Amino acid sequence: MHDVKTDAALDSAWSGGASPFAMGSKKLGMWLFIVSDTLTFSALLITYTYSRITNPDWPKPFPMNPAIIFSTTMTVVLLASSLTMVMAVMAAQRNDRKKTVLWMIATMAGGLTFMALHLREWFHLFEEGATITHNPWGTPLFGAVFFGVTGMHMTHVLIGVIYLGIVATGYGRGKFSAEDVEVNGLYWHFVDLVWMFVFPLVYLMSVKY
Amino acid sequence: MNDHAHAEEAHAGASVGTNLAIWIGLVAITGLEVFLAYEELQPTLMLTILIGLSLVKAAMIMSYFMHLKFERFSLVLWLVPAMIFCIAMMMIFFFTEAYWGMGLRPH
Amino acid sequence: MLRRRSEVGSTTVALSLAVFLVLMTVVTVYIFMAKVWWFPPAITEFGHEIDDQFGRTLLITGIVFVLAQFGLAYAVFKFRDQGQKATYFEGNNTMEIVWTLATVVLFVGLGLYARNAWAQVHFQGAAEGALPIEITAQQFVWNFRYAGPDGKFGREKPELVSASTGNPVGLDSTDPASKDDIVAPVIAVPVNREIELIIRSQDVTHSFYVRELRLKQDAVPGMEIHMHFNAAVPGNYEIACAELCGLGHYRMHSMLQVMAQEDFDKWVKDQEAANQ
Amino acid sequence: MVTHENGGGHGHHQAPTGFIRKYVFSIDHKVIGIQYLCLALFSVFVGMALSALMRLHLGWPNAHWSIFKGGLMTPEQYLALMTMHGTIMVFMVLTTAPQSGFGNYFLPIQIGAADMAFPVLNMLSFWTTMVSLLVMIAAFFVAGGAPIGGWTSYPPLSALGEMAGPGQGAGETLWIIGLAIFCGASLMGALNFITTLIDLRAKGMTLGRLPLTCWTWFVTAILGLLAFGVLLAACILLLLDRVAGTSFFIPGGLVITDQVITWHKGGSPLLWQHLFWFFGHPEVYIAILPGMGVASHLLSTFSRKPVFGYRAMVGAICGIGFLGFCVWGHHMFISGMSPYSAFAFSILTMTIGVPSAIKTFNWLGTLWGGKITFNCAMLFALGFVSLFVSGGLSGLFLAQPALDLYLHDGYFVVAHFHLIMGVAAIFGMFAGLYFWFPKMFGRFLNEGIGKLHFWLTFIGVYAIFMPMHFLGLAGHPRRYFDTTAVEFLQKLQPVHVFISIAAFITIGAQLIFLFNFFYSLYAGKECKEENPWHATTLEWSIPTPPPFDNFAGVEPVVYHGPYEFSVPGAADDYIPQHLAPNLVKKA
Repeated sequence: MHDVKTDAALDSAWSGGASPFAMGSKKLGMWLFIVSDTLTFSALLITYTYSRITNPDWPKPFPMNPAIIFSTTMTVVLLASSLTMVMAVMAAQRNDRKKTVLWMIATMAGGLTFMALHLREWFHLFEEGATITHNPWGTPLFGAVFFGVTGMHMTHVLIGVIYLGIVATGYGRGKFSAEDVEVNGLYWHFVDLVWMFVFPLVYLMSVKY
Repeated sequence: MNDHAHAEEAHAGASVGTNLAIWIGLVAITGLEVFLAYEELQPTLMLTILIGLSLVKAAMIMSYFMHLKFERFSLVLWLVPAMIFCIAMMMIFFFTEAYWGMGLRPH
Repeated sequence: MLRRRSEVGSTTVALSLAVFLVLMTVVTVYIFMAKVWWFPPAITEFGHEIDDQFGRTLLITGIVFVLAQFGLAYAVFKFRDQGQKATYFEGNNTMEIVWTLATVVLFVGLGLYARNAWAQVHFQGAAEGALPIEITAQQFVWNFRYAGPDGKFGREKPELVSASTGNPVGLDSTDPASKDDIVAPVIAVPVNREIELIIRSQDVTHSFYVRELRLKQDAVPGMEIHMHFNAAVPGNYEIACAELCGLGHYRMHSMLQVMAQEDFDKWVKDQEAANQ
Repeated sequence: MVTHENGGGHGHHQAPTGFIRKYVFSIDHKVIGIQYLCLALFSVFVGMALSALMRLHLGWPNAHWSIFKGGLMTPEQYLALMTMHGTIMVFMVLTTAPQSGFGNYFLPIQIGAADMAFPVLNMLSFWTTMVSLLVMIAAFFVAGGAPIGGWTSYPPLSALGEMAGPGQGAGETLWIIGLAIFCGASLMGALNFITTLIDLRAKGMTLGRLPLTCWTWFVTAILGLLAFGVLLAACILLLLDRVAGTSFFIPGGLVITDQVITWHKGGSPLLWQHLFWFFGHPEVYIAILPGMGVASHLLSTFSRKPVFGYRAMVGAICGIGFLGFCVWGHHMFISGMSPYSAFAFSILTMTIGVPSAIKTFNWLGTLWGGKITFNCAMLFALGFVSLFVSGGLSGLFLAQPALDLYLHDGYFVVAHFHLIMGVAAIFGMFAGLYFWFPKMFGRFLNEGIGKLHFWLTFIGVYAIFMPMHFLGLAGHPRRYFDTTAVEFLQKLQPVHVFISIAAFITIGAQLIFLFNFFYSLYAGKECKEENPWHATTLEWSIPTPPPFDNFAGVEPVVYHGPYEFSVPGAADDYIPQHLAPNLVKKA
């Protein structure tokens, strides 16, 4: 590593004194969290697929009405909340604090609606006799996987709503920056993204014809 | 004080219209998925199609909503492959193992 | 340096370190060569193949071990601080490429070479006409089941398992095929006969391990894992459990008895009589 | 210039004044590093005490000790000691000290940053680790005692609860909860490390000028980020199996002591093994990589030579990290996995020997033609190289599934992993501690006591672990409470006695170290210089001990590679990284 190379090297983004990805540390940190959380969810979904391969009597209990209609609605609601989050981030970048907070409240409302619908769906399943350990249709692992994976996802949604609440309040009062809103947005979109895999794998692959 | 520095550099994102279009696309793909679910396809084929569509959706969310399309490209080169490699390793071996284990079930 | 080390002090430490490394290497190599503690003699053809592959690996790793430790010993002694100036070099690409390629060839080659032995036990099934024996592990005993004259294993039911009343594997007496099944706490096999083991577990993971066969296989609940061997030397060999299975893991012990065909026939008769 | 409002920037935060903010809930990476080191020091002595008890029992299994009625311990107590020894050593010592301890303290300084990227997250990660340690240790004090399932905790033994044995009830549950908390703590730490290294490097600190210590901390953090996420999922699933009655890892039709288990069915015990080892193998490199970094760093510094083949070293570190995710199946050759996967894993595992060999050759190349001083730090670094070779080569046996059929789950494996990821990694830590102690505390560790410590430890560990290879060759299975039930094991008893005696001497040597540590902390020779070792990296450019914000608000600029020793034409035999080229004295 001699000084001959020095000057050319110093111009590159990786030569120190700069963030090479041109993003703040918080944003990079959130991306890294997302990478690791993706692996957690992948492990869960791979466990689901593994269990399904090894249990040929896997039930297919979801009829169009109510399960698929419900879950499709949930998907659209979650996607909509992602869109409102995008709007919030864009507003924050224009430094429009009021609009940002409003869009974030809309996002929280989307998240809460998603959770309400999801819990409604859960209770419906409980009524039919499906719990984490038992279900009337087939291998007991179905309930374990279903409630395990969706429960984990719902925990993320809940954390996301709380996180949104904190950032919205803080941003409204001028304590947080636009970057904080953007980082919060990354988390929220990630929760949405995970659902894009949970929905087809857990629901659509178990449709009752 | 550094908000501005970031804001100038990184926030040449998509317009509201583009984001809305992406959103409509996502909803449309979801609809397609639900439709496919009722087509009684052979499970492996259906799984492949569903996962394929989900990956498209994930790519759309990551590129536009999560802004990855507008970040430095090296971020994509750096982060995503490591993660995908791990997931791929798990899928290759875990699923081989699942099928192998099926062959060893008690009669 | 903080404290100007005297040449003598540096030499003493360098020499001690070099001498220790050489001594440690020599003693280790000696114990490996003298085979003071070693494998018991193998009783299968596969076992001999394993021993040969072990020898090849030992030779290669042994050479690397001796060269590396002696090299380290030489370097610490030869280049100790005697007030000289260190020679400046940052590396040597040719050397890097040479030793990278050399280790790739050596290590991967060794791995590929071992394929044959692995294929014998695991890619190939048992030979035609093998005698099937079912092994059921439970905390902390081994049960061995023979199909009996009809050559069929009878039905088993978990709810019938009762170690205390002498039905450790849960044989279902309503199934005619299970009438003549023999269940024994030790495994007897005829010499020079291909044996197929069907290894299972009732509760937790155990591991079937016979040193002289050079075989070890986990008994996993919910799986039936097949193994095969052909023992050539009569004798009694110990079976130990090799996978932690609970507090009695260390005393989960049984015997493999390799005997002549006529002794085996007699053993089977005795077992049948005892089972009546 | 990019500044960072969230901590890592220069001159942004003030030194705290109160005791609690300064020493307990501190957000200063140096204090957190020392907290991690203290946690590891406590844990290593706990883990060592457990191993002392085990060795006492294994050496003289039938002795009647007047102070212990009815023998020293029961089988379940032995297994509990073994499980907790493994867990505490792997997670609380090998994962915390080299990475979170030294890494926290020196990574920001070596790259020229004032702190980590997320100081509060850093504090949180330490205290979460602390909670996890407390939860795990609590397992000793609940009904049934600590778990007996080993640090790998294979189900169904670990999933069935009390019926599987004592300690498998509340103890095992606490163990899993503790491990899950630890996953969270490690993830926080890992993303902090990666962000810090990417964003907070000082001007001129290109990737090619990173000290190798930083490279290893960086790659280790990436491994942690990817691996702990998977372990977290596995822990959640195992916990569900235990407390919610699910059956992810439990197949149907189990019978335990004549009782049929009807409430579990459909799961696969091998799934846990896959998930666990997908984490578990990278974990091995998490433990050893920082040690490799420290060894490379010290070999270069104390032989006054640049690291031989810096690029090859970086390549080998990355190669080991990458291959670390491709080889987990070699822990499962006899588990009933597909033999075809096993063969693939075997070849990949043999491949990982290549970057390891590159490192060894390059270490020898670094020493070659040098001017070696033998202080304690260097002695431990040299010991590291020797142990790394000895421990690594036995991996070539275990990587071949056919040979593994004989050696698996025996003392050969115990010898292998103790030498390489136990003792070698700990030698890396000792080397780092003797090297950085003066910078951290302003006093030197006593060299005389240190040399005694080194020699007793170095000879001791070889005397403990070399003979274990021979126990393994004789077929001795591991995790055996005693050898009475198996005939061929009884004649191996003298080896156990020898190992136990060697272990006690080695443990005694660690008490000498403990004395040295506290003695030197208060009465050691003072170090007032910035750069007592004449080393090149940035931590030696700041006062001893470093001030709160490391560089006093002045961002350093880096002009040189990390190992510019004995450069021809320079007057001194070292050129610090921050020294402007026009200030380098000509010979």
